[in-house]
Amino acid sequence: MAATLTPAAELSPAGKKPGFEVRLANFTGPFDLLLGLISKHQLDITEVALATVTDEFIKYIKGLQQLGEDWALDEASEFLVIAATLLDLKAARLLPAGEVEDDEDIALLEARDLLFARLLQYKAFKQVAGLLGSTLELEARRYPRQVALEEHFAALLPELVWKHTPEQFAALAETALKPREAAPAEVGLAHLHGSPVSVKEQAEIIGLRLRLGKALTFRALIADAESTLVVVARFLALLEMYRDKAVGFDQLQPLGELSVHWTADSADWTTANLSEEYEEQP
Amino acid sequence: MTDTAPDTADTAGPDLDALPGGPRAALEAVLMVIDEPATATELAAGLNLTVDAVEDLLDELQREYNGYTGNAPDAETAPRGFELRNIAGGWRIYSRAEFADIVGKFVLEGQTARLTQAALETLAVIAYRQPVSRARVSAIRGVNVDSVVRTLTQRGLIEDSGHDPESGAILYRTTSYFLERMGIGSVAELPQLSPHLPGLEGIAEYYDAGRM
Amino acid sequence: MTDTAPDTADTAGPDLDALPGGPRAALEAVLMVIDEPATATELAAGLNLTVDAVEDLLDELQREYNGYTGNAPDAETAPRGFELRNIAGGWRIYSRAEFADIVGKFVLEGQTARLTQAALETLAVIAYRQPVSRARVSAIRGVNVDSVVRTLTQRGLIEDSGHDPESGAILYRTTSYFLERMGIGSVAELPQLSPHLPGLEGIAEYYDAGRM
Repeated sequence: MAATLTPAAELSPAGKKPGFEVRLANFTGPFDLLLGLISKHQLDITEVALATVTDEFIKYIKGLQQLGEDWALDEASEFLVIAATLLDLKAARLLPAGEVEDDEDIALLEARDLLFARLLQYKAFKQVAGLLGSTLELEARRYPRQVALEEHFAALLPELVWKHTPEQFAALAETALKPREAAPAEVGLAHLHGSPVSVKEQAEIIGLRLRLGKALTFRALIADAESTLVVVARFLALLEMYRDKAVGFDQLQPLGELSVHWTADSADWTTANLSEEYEEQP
Repeated sequence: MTDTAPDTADTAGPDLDALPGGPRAALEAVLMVIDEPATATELAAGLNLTVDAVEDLLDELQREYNGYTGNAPDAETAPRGFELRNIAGGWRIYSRAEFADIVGKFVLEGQTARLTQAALETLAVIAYRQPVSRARVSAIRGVNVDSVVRTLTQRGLIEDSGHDPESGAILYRTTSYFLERMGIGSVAELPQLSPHLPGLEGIAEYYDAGRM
Repeated sequence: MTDTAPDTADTAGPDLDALPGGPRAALEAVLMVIDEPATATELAAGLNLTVDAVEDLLDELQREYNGYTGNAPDAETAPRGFELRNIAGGWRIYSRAEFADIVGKFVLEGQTARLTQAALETLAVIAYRQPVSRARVSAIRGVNVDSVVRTLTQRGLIEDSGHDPESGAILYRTTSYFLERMGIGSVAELPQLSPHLPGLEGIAEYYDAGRM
């Protein structure tokens, strides 16, 4: 669990975009990178020696992060999801080999299967893309006959019906030249599994506990969280509440226990104050 | 055999058989002026011949340009510099691939720059999963594909094919220009994807089922 | 006799004799796809043959298309549906004149007197941003405009105005026929567009960002 927290926490604070630039390095995506690493170590995809590949994958991402370019959240999150899954799997392998015991083990196996399935699917498309590329190249060696219509035939064409005034024509040009509204960028959420967790709901829960007056540690606030997603949601909720000055933080030393308390002047704070970005639920 | 008689025999115009070279040459003459693939049906309508007759003539011309002549098997075995191909549902004349280097010196336009790896991968996913949304393509590739999709659209290789009834996302499909560039008649002729997914027949469905 | 030896024998490329159909087929391949007539000298340079050799081949092809073959005088006497013509010094393949009625009927089939919306918008972009390449127009319109540009050229509304010095791409501009149809004296008389629209420089930023 600890392993997944690292990348997730990196991503979440204030929704800031991590600075990745991956295309620089000849890889067109996380699967491409992973495949590259696997083939470099001559490993069978389904029996990946995860430790080696995971370390390199993470190292690679860190290297990219240091390059500092802005990068689409969507792409960065794909890398993080895969890095997190790899880390999980690596952690599992470090444990003594044993039977599948609880739900967490099963979830881990499912995550692994899903990752392998996606990796294999990507590999298939990559190979087929290579075939398309060579076919397109081969076919480009054939030039179609595509000559202008001989003049005596062109002369047979019916006289053009033209009804546009210069003003109408200019209006047409305005429309045609106006930069098109770029189709809204779609942020893929497909890699997110599990039921949606509402930041608002979690803020409500935290609020109820803190209003009792006693300061609580972050650890205590997330003690009953049933999934990482809830932890993340509560963390986001706290950030929001801190921004609204509804809560205060105390931390005695770096990496020490984080303590959260309700502030005196926030009696009238409600979750309605939460910023809108968390209100839309998928 | 659907030996349909032309429905407008009266508007027939010149008697093809009376012209030098007959129907075969008439068909060739038409092939000289088309600037996109023409179907046998379109050619038949224009020539006032039956579709069957035109298809026979097209086959004959194709073989002849490739160097096989029924009439004079020995005399004319050298292939011509051009070929007749049936692509994207239509027939069209192309220069023979062997002469690409020479022809390329004379024809500058039309040969577009090569696609990048990212563009090819995106094109492949769209070709095999069409109609498909950008989100779906990006899920398979693991990266955002918005700008690559824009480039492929500009190149005329893919097009908008309406909206997904559920999510409202724009769906993309390949165009007939894509088929032309690939030299195939339909997407069904693309190489099979399954051999590249060894032992994973079930997984694709499992994987697809849970997604958008 | 200008028996000029090719000046670049070392850049010869493929050995024509080794290719199927030899130099004759190579010449045919070029003639079949060129849009503008080419002179024997240009053809000789591109094929790396002497002008004499090319002239001999051109004669041979012309006779052959007309139905006379040196090799098999009886087997193949039917003329082809196309002919090789020398117009003002340049050679090109045309559909055979005898079939003009049939070809004309075919060409007219499905032609409308109206421009499609896509054609009108493309024309508007060219009119306001001329001289402009097809790639640029495609970038602005977001779709491939090759066939629309061909239609507009065929309709005499736009024309080739030379090559882009950098990319070598053909640039297009509107014609005097266009001005005539618009009822204006020059392009400068077109109504001003809103100053906020991206000019050509702006377009590069707006639209090329996503290109590979």
